[in-house]
Amino acid sequence: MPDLAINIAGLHFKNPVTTASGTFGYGDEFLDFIDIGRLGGIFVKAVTGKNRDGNPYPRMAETASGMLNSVGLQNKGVDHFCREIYPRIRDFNTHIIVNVSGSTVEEYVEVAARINELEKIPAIELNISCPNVKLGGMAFGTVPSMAEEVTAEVRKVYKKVLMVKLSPNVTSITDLAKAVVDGGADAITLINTLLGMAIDAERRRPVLSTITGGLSGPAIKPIALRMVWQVHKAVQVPIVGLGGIMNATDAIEFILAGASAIQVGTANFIDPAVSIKIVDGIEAYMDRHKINTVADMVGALRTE
Amino acid sequence: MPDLAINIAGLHFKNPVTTASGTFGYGDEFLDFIDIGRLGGIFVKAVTGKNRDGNPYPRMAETASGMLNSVGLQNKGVDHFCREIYPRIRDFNTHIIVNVSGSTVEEYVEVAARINELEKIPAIELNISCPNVKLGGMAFGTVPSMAEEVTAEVRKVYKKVLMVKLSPNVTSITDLAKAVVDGGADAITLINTLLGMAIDAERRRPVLSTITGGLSGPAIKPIALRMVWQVHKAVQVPIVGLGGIMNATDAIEFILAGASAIQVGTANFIDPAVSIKIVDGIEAYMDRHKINTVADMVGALRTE
Amino acid sequence: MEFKKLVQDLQVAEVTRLNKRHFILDLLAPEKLPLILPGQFVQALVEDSPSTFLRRPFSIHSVDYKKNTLRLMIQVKGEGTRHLASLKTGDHLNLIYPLGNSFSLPFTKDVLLVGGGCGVAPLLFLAQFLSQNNIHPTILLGFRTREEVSEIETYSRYGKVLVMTDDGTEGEKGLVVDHSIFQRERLDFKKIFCCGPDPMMKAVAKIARMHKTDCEVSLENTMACGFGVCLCCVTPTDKGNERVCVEGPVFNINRLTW
Amino acid sequence: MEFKKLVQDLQVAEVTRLNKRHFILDLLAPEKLPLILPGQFVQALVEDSPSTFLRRPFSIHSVDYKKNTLRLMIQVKGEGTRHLASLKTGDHLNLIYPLGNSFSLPFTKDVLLVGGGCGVAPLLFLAQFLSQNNIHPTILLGFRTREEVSEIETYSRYGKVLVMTDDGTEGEKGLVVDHSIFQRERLDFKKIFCCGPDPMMKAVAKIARMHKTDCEVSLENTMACGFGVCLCCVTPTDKGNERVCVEGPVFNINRLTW
Ligand SMILES: Cc1cc2nc3c(=O)[nH]c(=O)nc-3n(C[C@H](O)[C@H](O)[C@H](O)COP(=O)(O)OP(=O)(O)OC[C@H]3O[C@@H](n4cnc5c(N)ncnc54)[C@H](O)[C@@H]3O)c2cc1C
Ligand SMILES: Cc1cc2nc3c(=O)[nH]c(=O)nc-3n(C[C@H](O)[C@H](O)[C@H](O)COP(=O)(O)OP(=O)(O)OC[C@H]3O[C@@H](n4cnc5c(N)ncnc54)[C@H](O)[C@@H]3O)c2cc1C
Ligand SMILES: Cc1cc2nc3c(=O)[nH]c(=O)nc-3n(C[C@H](O)[C@H](O)[C@H](O)COP(=O)(O)O)c2cc1C
Ligand SMILES: Cc1cc2nc3c(=O)[nH]c(=O)nc-3n(C[C@H](O)[C@H](O)[C@H](O)COP(=O)(O)O)c2cc1C
Ligand code: FES
Ligand code: FES
Repeated sequence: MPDLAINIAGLHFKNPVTTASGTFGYGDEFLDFIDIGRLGGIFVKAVTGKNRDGNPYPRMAETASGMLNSVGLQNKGVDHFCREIYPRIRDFNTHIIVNVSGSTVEEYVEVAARINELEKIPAIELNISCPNVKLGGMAFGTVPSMAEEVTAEVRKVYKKVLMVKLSPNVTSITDLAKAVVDGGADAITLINTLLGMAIDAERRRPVLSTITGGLSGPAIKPIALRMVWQVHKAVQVPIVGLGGIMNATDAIEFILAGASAIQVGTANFIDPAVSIKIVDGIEAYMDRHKINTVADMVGALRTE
Repeated sequence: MPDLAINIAGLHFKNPVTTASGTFGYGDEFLDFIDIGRLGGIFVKAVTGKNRDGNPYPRMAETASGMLNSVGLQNKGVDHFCREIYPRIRDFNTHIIVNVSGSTVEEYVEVAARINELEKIPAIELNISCPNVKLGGMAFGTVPSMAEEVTAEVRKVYKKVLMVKLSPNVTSITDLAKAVVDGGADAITLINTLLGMAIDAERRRPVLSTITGGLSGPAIKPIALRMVWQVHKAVQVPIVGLGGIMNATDAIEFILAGASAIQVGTANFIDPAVSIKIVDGIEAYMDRHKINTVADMVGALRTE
Repeated sequence: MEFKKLVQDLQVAEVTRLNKRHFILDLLAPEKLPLILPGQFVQALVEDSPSTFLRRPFSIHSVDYKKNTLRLMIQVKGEGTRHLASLKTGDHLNLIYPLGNSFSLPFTKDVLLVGGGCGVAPLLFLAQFLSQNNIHPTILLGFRTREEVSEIETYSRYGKVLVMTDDGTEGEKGLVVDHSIFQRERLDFKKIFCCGPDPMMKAVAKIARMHKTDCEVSLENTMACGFGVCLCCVTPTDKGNERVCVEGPVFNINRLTW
Repeated sequence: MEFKKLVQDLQVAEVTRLNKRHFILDLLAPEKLPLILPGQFVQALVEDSPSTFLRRPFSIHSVDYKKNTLRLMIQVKGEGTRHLASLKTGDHLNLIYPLGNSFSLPFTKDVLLVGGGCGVAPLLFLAQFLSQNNIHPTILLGFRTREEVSEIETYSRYGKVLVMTDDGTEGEKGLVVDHSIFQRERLDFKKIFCCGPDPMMKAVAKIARMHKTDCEVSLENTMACGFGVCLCCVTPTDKGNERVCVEGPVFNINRLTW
């Protein structure tokens, strides 16, 4: 029996399969579909300092093997999260990791400090990459010095595992990765959505209210895999990989490229039970290939 | 009857439909399938200073709604092009535009100068974006100052229409666009392939001999459209748009986003006659929407 | 019976073509159906279609607990619905269901249902439900043309049916809001349930407001998940941006910004 | 007859299942077939498969100019071939054809054809062609197991057939290169045509070299276009990287770096 457990920056995950922020709600929406306790972890929807309404409708466009979204960090703010949502989800039998977003360094720090107090949240994921917010969001994730700064400031107040999620909309993903490691990141999540656009030719209008939005789904998998591979060679911290993972084979590709864990995102919309199927599929693969631990697969791509 | 003709940097195209470099050979491979004279133009395969063997096999991987290639500028060099290929294709009843590549500024200048002498070639497309060549190729297209320099140097020797094709693998496509306009580009082609990677999980190996390669096809269309839209708002020169165009609706989306002409790339592999269908489809669309000239559609996206 | 969302392969028990653009699928569940309320919908997986990546939402047209089947009424619009139209008896269709809230049971017997286009779909199930509760609504249905008028007999079992066509080839001519029942000084109804294209629902809502008549509408929206996690399907309400797939699709017009 | 490449919808005239993994498609052309040579292939468009973006190459298994049909023999490997396996009589399949070069007409009558797996496909057409030119080759076919041994009667019309199976359940046991015809001091053949998995072709090429026997192989390769424009399918030859889809798929082993 292969052992699916994996250690990421000192945190023990029962398996490498987690779910991506913004695609899994707060987890409880999935209780009808799966046994959440079988997941390695859950990355919940972005939390910001104050309530945000997000962007106007329409917020979604289907594209070839993918979708664009411009939800825009809709959430009720960190207070509401701590008071209303945390008590509801704190006792899930899996790691709950909070995706922390903001428009200013101060907002990131404020949210991170509040989440730091929540006993059952073992880690946060700093979202410096969401392309939908005009103020800040984009810039933090595309300029290494700013990425380093926000990471370092959050590091001062956040005492548990600090993950930073990078934007793929950059010339050099390794420069960003190095910057956040220098800032004190314990792990790196790769990738957020790619900035894209959809047009309704008949109406001669953009499909999204925001004109551009974030591209996710299998369409972006080749780009995500490439970035995981590049960053794996460039930095020492563990990587959480995602982008278009639809099944166990995709997940294994990310692990071979260098990811210690993976997140299932858009695929949850198409099959709400897919994350559990991926857990089972990874186990079957390890069985078949006689691999004992996930760590043995991480970055084990043969390139000689 | 709508008029499909369009003027790009002083060059008259009978319609906005052209074919992308590297996906249409030198045009003659398509003589069995289509009447080449019905196309606005043909962008032929990259030409470099000397013969290049390209990368080892395997050079191709299929991905979700797309493909990766790592052909790597295989061609017999500019001498061979001028002697053997040019005479064969010079009398096609459409614009033949040469995609010029190189590893050094000198190589670009040398090739451009040679092509400048060919009477029936009205324009070149400077490929500063091919992600497959280790030396140079990548850097030119991702650093604005280098992009400007190579454009300016070529501008000195090239007297006809100078187009520059940009790489999408950058943080700010508008910075690159402005740089090549400053360097003297008459038009901008957007986009080349996105850097991606494919892994064979069973063999635990990269699919491509070069590990990473260039992603093309419908998967990248949302990103390409976004870049065309951004650059259209940022610079004054005409744009040639491409990336995942499979049919007339896709082509019209690019024109609405700001492209004066479009290129059909990977789609040629799936249907060698698709470019002509796109010409017909654009005409039908213009008829239906009572649009008289292509210029009336360029950038005509309604965003108010 | 349990309130629980399922992801399930249902078997196509019957396909009925209503006209060129509309068809009905009767789907047999592999296990006992959960409790389903009128107004709820399914998210259908379109397999073997290269251009259909996300699921497609369809209202539940009716439910037969005895046969353990549910029925969808589908209008062919694009690639996804075209593929569904090619399903045959014995094929399988994967659904997430039942999703969304439901129409509310009215405190009056003077009930009007108004539907247009594929928006008529949830009204059949609602009419059945109302008639089980001894309410026999008036059902006003709008179609493009005579050819598309269908299922009138079925609806007639549960209430009085009024038909309108855009071109007047059957029933009254015009849009549903042009119907003579709306032209009187006082409206005969104390509750309106409406489902159809946005402009139609807005027009009906306007009339309801004018007459101070209670009115619920079932909103369409572009959905990615259908079960509340993506936040792609919001509509502005008195509580901010709410999810059409969870807090809706049925909203009282008082809560909308219309 | 013209040498011209076509993009055409052909109608499935007949589907024959050979065994669990292999099937034959007979395809009727809408117009008079062009001239097709043995070794040439088609690029087939797989519709309705979300994960199959590019066309799939298949050798032409045989041609019947009278019926105006061509035949493909396909092994189910992944999504694309699985979809093709579900085609039924009357369905259409879009092909680009005929593509590639061809086997050469040999200057000897002592000809051996060697095929393994789905690599046997072009050899039937070649055998027909040879026998029309009064050459009756020996045909050595390798299969995994008895269950997959098929079409032996068809091949037998054109030459003497030898069968090998990996597990020895029919014919000799082992890989084709283990066959007794290769174990003699002198090889009885002056020309070998070979098609199959790379390792098999390389092993046959080695034997051919040893005996200084002329040998042509038909290479497999991953192809994007199939007609020479993408440069994805190259193989190193004495002239540098050459396109398998245009300069091949058939190469004389002397030209390869093997
Ligand atoms: C809660 C809900 C219940 C529905 N119930 C039914 C039903 O019972 N019967 C029925 O036939 N249809 C119903 N619809 C609409 C149905 O979901 C769409 O027609 C279908 O998804 C179109 O899929 P397609 O692939 O055929 O078209 P696509 O190719 O996706 O789109 C074709 C055209 O329709 C437009 N479109 C697609 N989806 C929607 C949408 N959700 N809202 C508005 N415009 C859209 C697109 O912009 C495009 O112009 C319902 C929608 C919702 C949200
Ligand atoms: C010139 C030529 C002629 C061919 N003739 C025939 C024929 O007559 N009959 C037949 O059954 N097959 C033939 N093939 C092979 C056939 O093209 C592949 O089996 C088919 O494309 C697989 O498609 P798929 O979608 O089912 O598999 P995929 O899902 O694409 O792939 C399944 C597995 O097969 C491997 N694979 C896919 N394509 C190839 C390839 N071209 N070469 C090597 N490995 C590959 C993949 O790496 C993967 O591991 C030929 C190939 C070429 C290049
Ligand atoms: C509807 C939607 C909402 C998202 N919201 C967030 C978010 O709040 N925070 C975040 O870091 N990423 C968010 N993402 C990005 C995903 O977490 C993920 O990085 C991206 O979708 C790529 O993975 P995928 O292709 O598997 O979906 C969102 C994605 C989608 C589709
Ligand atoms: C096989 C292949 C070879 C290519 N070769 C070149 C090239 O030589 N020069 C170049 O500028 N672009 C080259 N490209 C990029 C295309 O011209 C085009 O920019 C890209 O494929 C995106 O368009 P598409 O999605 O329509 O294919 C190549 C693309 C492919 C798929
Ligand atoms: S469709 Fe995802 S929240 Fe409604
Ligand atoms: S497959 Fe494109 S050149 Fe051979």
